[in-house]
Amino acid sequence: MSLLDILFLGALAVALAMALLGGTRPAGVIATLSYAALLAVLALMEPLLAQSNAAIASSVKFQIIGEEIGWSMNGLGWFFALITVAAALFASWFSSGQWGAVQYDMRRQHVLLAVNVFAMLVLLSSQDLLGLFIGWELVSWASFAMMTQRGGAAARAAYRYILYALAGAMAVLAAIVIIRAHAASFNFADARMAVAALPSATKWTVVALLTAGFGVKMGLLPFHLWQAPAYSETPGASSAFLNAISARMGLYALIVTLLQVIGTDVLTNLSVQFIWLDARDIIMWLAAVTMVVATFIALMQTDARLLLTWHGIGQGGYMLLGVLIASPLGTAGGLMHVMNYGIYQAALILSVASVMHRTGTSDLDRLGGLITRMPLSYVTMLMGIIGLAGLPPMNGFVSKWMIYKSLLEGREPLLLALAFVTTLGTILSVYKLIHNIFLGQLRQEHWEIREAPLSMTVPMLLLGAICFVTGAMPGLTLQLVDRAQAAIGVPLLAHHLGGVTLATGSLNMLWVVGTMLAMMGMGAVIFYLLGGRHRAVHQYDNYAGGHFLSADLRYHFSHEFYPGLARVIGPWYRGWIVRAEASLIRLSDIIGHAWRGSFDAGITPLYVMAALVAGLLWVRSAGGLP
Amino acid sequence: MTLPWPPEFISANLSEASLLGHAMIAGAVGLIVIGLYAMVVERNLARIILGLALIGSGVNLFLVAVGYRADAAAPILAGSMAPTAMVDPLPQALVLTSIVIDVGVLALALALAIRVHEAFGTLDTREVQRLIAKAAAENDRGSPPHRPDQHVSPSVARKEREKRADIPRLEELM
Amino acid sequence: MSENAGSRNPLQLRDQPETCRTADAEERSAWQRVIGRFADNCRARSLFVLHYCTGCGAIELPPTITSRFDMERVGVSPMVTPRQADILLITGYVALKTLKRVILSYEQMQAPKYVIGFGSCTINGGMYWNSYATIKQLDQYIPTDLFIAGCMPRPEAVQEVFLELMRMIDAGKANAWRDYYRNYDHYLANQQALFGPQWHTPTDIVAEAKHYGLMGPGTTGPHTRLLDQHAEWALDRIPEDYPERGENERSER
Amino acid sequence: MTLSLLAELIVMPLIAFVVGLALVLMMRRVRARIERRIGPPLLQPVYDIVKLYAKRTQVSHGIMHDLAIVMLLGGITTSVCFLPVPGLEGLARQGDLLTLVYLMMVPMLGLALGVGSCANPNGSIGISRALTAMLAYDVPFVFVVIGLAVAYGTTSLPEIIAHQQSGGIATWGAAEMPLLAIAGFIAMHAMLGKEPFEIYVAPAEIATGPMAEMSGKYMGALFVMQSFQLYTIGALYVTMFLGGGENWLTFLMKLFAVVFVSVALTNVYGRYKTDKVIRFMWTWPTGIALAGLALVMMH
Amino acid sequence: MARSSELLVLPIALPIAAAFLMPVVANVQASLARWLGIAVVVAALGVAAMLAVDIAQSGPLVAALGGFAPPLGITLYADGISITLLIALLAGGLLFWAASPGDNVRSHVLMVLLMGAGSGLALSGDLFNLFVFYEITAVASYGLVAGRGSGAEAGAALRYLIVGTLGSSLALLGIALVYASTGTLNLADIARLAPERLAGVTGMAAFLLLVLGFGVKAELTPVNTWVPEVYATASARVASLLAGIVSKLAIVIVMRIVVLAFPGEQARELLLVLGIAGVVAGEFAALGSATLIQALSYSSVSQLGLVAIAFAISGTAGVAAGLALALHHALVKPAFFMLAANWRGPIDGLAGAAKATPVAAAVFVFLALSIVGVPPLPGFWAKYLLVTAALAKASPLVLLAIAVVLAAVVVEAAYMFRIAVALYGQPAPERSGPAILRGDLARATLLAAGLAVVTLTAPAVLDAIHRMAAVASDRDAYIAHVLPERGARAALSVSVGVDQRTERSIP
Repeated sequence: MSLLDILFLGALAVALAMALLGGTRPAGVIATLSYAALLAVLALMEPLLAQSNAAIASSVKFQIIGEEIGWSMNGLGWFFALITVAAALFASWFSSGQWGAVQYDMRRQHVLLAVNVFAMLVLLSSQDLLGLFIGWELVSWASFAMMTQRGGAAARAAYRYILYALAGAMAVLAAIVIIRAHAASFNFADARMAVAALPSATKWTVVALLTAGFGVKMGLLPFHLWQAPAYSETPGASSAFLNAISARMGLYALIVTLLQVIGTDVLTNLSVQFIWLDARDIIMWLAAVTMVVATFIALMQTDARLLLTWHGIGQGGYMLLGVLIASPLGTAGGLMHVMNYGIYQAALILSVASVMHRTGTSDLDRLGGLITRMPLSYVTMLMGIIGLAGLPPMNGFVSKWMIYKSLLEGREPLLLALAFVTTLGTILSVYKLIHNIFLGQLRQEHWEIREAPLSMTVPMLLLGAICFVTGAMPGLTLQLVDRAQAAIGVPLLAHHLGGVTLATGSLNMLWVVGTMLAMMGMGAVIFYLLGGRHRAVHQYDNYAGGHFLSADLRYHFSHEFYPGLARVIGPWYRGWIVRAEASLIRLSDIIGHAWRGSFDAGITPLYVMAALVAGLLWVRSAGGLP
Repeated sequence: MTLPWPPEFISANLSEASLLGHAMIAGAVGLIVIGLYAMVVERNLARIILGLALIGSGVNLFLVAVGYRADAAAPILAGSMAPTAMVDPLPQALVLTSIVIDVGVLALALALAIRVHEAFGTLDTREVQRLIAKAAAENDRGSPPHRPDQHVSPSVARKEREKRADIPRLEELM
Repeated sequence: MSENAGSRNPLQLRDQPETCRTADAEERSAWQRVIGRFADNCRARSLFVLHYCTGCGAIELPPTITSRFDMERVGVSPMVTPRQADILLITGYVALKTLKRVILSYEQMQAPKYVIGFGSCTINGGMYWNSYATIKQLDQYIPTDLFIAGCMPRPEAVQEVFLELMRMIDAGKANAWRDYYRNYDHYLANQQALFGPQWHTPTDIVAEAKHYGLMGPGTTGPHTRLLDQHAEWALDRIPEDYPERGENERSER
Repeated sequence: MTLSLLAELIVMPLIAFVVGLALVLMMRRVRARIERRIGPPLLQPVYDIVKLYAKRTQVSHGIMHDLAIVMLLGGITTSVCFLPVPGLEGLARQGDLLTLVYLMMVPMLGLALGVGSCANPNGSIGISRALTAMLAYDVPFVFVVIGLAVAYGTTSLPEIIAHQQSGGIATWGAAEMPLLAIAGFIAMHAMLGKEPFEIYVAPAEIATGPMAEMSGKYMGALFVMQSFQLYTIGALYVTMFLGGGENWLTFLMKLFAVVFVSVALTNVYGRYKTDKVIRFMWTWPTGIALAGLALVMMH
Repeated sequence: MARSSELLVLPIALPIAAAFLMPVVANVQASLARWLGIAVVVAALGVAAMLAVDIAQSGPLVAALGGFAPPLGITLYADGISITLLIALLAGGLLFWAASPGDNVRSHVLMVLLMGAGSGLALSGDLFNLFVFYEITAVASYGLVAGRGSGAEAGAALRYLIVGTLGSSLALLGIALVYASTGTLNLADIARLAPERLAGVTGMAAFLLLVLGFGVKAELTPVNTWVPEVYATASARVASLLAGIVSKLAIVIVMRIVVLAFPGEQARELLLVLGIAGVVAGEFAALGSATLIQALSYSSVSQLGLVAIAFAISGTAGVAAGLALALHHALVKPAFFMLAANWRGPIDGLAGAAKATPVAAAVFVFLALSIVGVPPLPGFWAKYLLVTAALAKASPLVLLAIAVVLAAVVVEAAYMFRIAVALYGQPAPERSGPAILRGDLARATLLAAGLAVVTLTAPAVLDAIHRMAAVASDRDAYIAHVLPERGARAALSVSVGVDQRTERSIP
């Protein structure tokens, strides 16, 4: 029984335990401890993976229609598994106290979380294409179950998701079957050899199918429409889990297929004539466009959860960019961003969840001023948004910096510019987020709100703290990334605790963060020690051009927060993809109606006559006989 | 394009083209076409059943024609002597079977038609279809008609569905 | 051209500010006195003016500021919010409605703050002396450091007043703002006489006086007690009957 | 090495503050001269700051309001530390141009948070405009930075300076990449937040926007920040395009020259609306920067 | 070893004989007649089981009726597929016995008749015999659809009858053409002669007629128009039998005809086109269906379209895929109909069903997951086999078929999970979710459990299917089994014929 078996069994055991105990009070604590135990198992796997760079195999395997399916986890899967289990840990910690107590379906949430973890672990330990596909479908349906649990709008969003996911899965299936038709087995190695020998048109097909199929889960344009509503309609803790890691399964699968099975050399050799682009460039551009578009859609959202989930889509683009550059720096940056993103996004979602827990809404136009009531949630969100915006000293900055550097080294200035513009858009939208929720005027109905209980704030703050620590000491994360990089087969990136040293400009976060802290200390000295005492005043003691402010007067600038920008870029929000989707649905509706109308036994003789005439004509012409 | 006449198998089987052979084939095809035509254009179930009968007769005639040989005798074995050339006996056996089946089926059809007329007071196939759908809908525990979209345009159907709130509608869901 | 508001203020008869008040904690140590002196020096050389253009007097300010007289060369520059400003310059008649805003703006300014009444209207009502809608003496409602007489005063006069104010600040004599804290009850009484017993602003002057050690004998009184019944500044309480918007106007005589 | 870096941590902000005060003075004097005035006295920036700090009453709108000031001062001084100046470039080697670009956004975020917690809609509107303006001017600026990084093959600021100083004026960034230098100058000018890009302050309209609720030492800290900001932006431009400083004299000369041109230009403009700012920034400077980038890529 | 060929006739003869006997017996004692019918079917099932063991051990069985050696007499032929379908038919008949004890004996007779004729369809090795059994099956099913003879039932049955009889007339015409071309009706003999005689225009015309004829029961487009009306009107058990099993018998006949008599590419292309049309028509029509039963009817059409596509792919892989799809559908669709019988009315009205009967909703979701094709459920393996089989024959039409199949999965999920979402929705406040009959739920649960068992034993099941398909797709072996003395000659002529055929088919 290998460690991987223990991991699988552990995940299943959690699901079982939650099915039995999920409704009881200590369920959240039990789940949290179990995930901690799973994390420990993962930690035990690390030395094994580091020693031999080999995969840890599971002893479960079976044969079907001549194919052998087995599971083994390599460094890449291990890296993602680490994030998965950690995300589950924090999600169940968050729900272990008051938050879970007020949910009416906490047992189901616990079970589904465990099932999701199990499905993801299965996917992350796939060692061949068929196993990858099976794991992929498991993950898709598990997250469908998770998203749909609330019914109503959530069910609607989940339904949309599953259609997209299934369409993607079918594309993937087609690609896998094509590869299998040319390869000796489903093994990645065999598949790689087979792909290299394929004719160029088939290669294009395979690449397109795989990118589209797995891209659906990542929310790659134009398959992104499902993601934001689906993730944001899920209850808080589960939503944090989904946001942190679920969409990254698509990235994992893309890394496995594009980098390991197909290989960047094949991708770069697939060139399009006349536009100087190859397959890799096209996917990278797709990623970059996803990044920009999703971020600027996020900018226009008026719901905190939607805003964050739209950002999730955009951030996926960064990761894909970094990974596809396929240099040590790029892959390290991309993979590191997966982890960093998971941390700060979970913190942000949990923070919004605690705000929702107290206020009952996440509508950005109906909140404000909560900083005085929920300071800890505010601090979490502050750390989170600094990470999301990619500003120092949080971890998001380091991974983004590495991706930028790798884009520079790969001489992709336009992609880099798009990445920068995305960051700018992110800063704008996260400020809107924190401003509209926590800053500004406190509404009268939120006067008596209290901070969320410790069971919620502690995991949140811990995530925020991790965000800061891994920002100041990126070497910690980079060590984990090493395992994944080794598994992909990319040369390892030389790094130290503070960052990386490169000939073309280095980054030492220890000094950057140290300087920031020192300078802020100096700022604190200048501010607090010099000058007169300050006194906090009531929020209505505010300069409003001589106007008297009062509770019934909304004096919080929140709706349409960026009017100037909206005037310029507003006309670009045409909703082309939404409309394309809607017309597709209309079309299928009309076709369906027509077909249903055609099912009338009274018309059958006519059909038969037509079929006979057409068939006989076809028989004659195709038969080639006189 | 040349007409496929006479068919390949006929020219193979009919050693010399006989008028009767041609007439039988033409008659069979004619009967089938007339029957099909009747089934396509008629809406009265009785007439449709008649069309069905015509097709059946046409097919039977065709079967007989398949076994026909212009210069052969009937396949009757008198004693131990066999005629030198016989009409193929098998199709005739088949036709007998087929006729029996046809009779049974047509009887069943007419019986059902009578039952339909008793129940609905009409034999118009479209009317019958409508009444069947209505009856099936009423069967569904008095719920509203379950095929609103069979008789109205898609947009009207959609609007009807939109009236029922809180149930995921297709266009909303996708 | 300029007059010291102190001699005109009936309050001065009751309360002699320079002699009777207890020294602040900072003023006891020599180091603090040095710092205070340096600060006064800088205060005098850097004056941000909020010109509250209530009437026609505003027309005299552009020449004062621009190249002819260039107030910036002595460190005077315009500012747009009371939070940033040192000087509240009331340029003309003050209607009742305007007075509410004037008081609010004044209370939102950071001490040390100075008020200059510009033109006759602020001194005695000027040509509006018999209007039912204007106040006659600005310093009944907010303490005024200096007045500029005339209708209109010339830019030279404005300049002169600024220079005079700078001299006073440098000498530590421009202390009318302290009077507002120390005799808040009196000012509030005058304000309430105009606007009714429910009158209040969002600024909690008494708490401010307590916080900064500016309490005086007249800071609290019957009128501030009245205030406690109507105004709720506490951050953590929902006021049961917080005034609706426009209630101030409705309570006006 | 650590010791010298720590020394830099102390020295660089001090120098920057003093130089920054001088730059503020120059800015106000230049403006006065163009308006045919005399302008403020020599120590006016100091008087202003001291006066603001010496206010007896200080209005705070909560802890975040205070912390934001700390964040703002800390952020701007951190970027000062990561800007190489003659003799002091140890810290600059711990980060690079990209780091600096991001560090320069930290004070903006700090200001935004502080203004937000004031609950003053004028402030929020101002911040909304300021962030929008940032999005506007950072687009051409990003192209400039990328072009520079591609051209020099490095993002290390000391390396960039060394490269520029290798062949006199001919190897200055401005000489080698004039298009990028022009675009960079416009972007840098916008970063200063002066006319015509000062819609987010708009005193008569939204009461100085972000500063509306800033009083006393809060305002004083903003004055301090302004001096740092002038220094940072000027020095960054000098580093990027004017060969940095061979020594302190030339460095300061270049720095003052750059800021002088910028503040002088300020006086001849009115004010753009927010959407105008974006449209302008995304057309002319961005176009020029793209052309410059294309030239760089072709080399 | 003694083969049990003689037993082959029993599953056909016993029920048919019983069917004629039952009315007589009923005159004496009604309940006795009913029990006689059931007993006969049970006996036939026992015989079928014995046959299955024999076939699994030592290959296909051939029986010549009346002692005439093939090709002269009527032959019965049973291989793995036939016997599987036979067992499915008889077991399904017992499970969905479409007559309740209180019913008139007539409906019992019809059920027994359906069993007998269906067995004939599964076992017959003679083309005309097939036609006869086909007609008897059809008549029995018309009678069952007519049920107790309400107006709607009679109307639906009549409209079904008209389409069905038109179809059988076409099939008979096709048989006549085949006979005219080959001079024989024995499938093995036809197979032997097919490459020479049936490759031409006449042969193709015959194929067209046969496919259209047998396609009525096999729910092939365009002769499947009766499907929604009949399934919505008839009782759920009849619908289960027709959609689940009888349609499989018919489509397997089509497969046999394709494999044995029309091995050329043209016939396969024709079947492929019909299959694609069926998938497209069924899926799209199901997409906006108003009721559950309607959606299931259209889904049945599309599933049989999938089977047709699979059978249109030459070689063992195609047959295996088709067989897997057909058997899967035979297992799943009756269970669906059992649920749908209780969940009538508009789909929107089903809200709260999950709360009322959680097991039923869970079964529904499980079945839906399988029919959509989610690994590791059997439906996935069936579709996987289809796609892999199709991809090996990469012609443009086949590629189109693959695209259609994959797209169909999405559409299928769209309507299936629209229903599932509705089931789990909140019911309107004043009403509770629909209840469900215990018997129906038990049957559905039983089938779902069977599906679960298949899921767990998937490797073994797929192996068995492959073995059966290998036998069924081997034309030469069929000829050799039925016509042992002519086997060698047949093989020779076949190979020559194939050569000629391929040469001719190249344009």
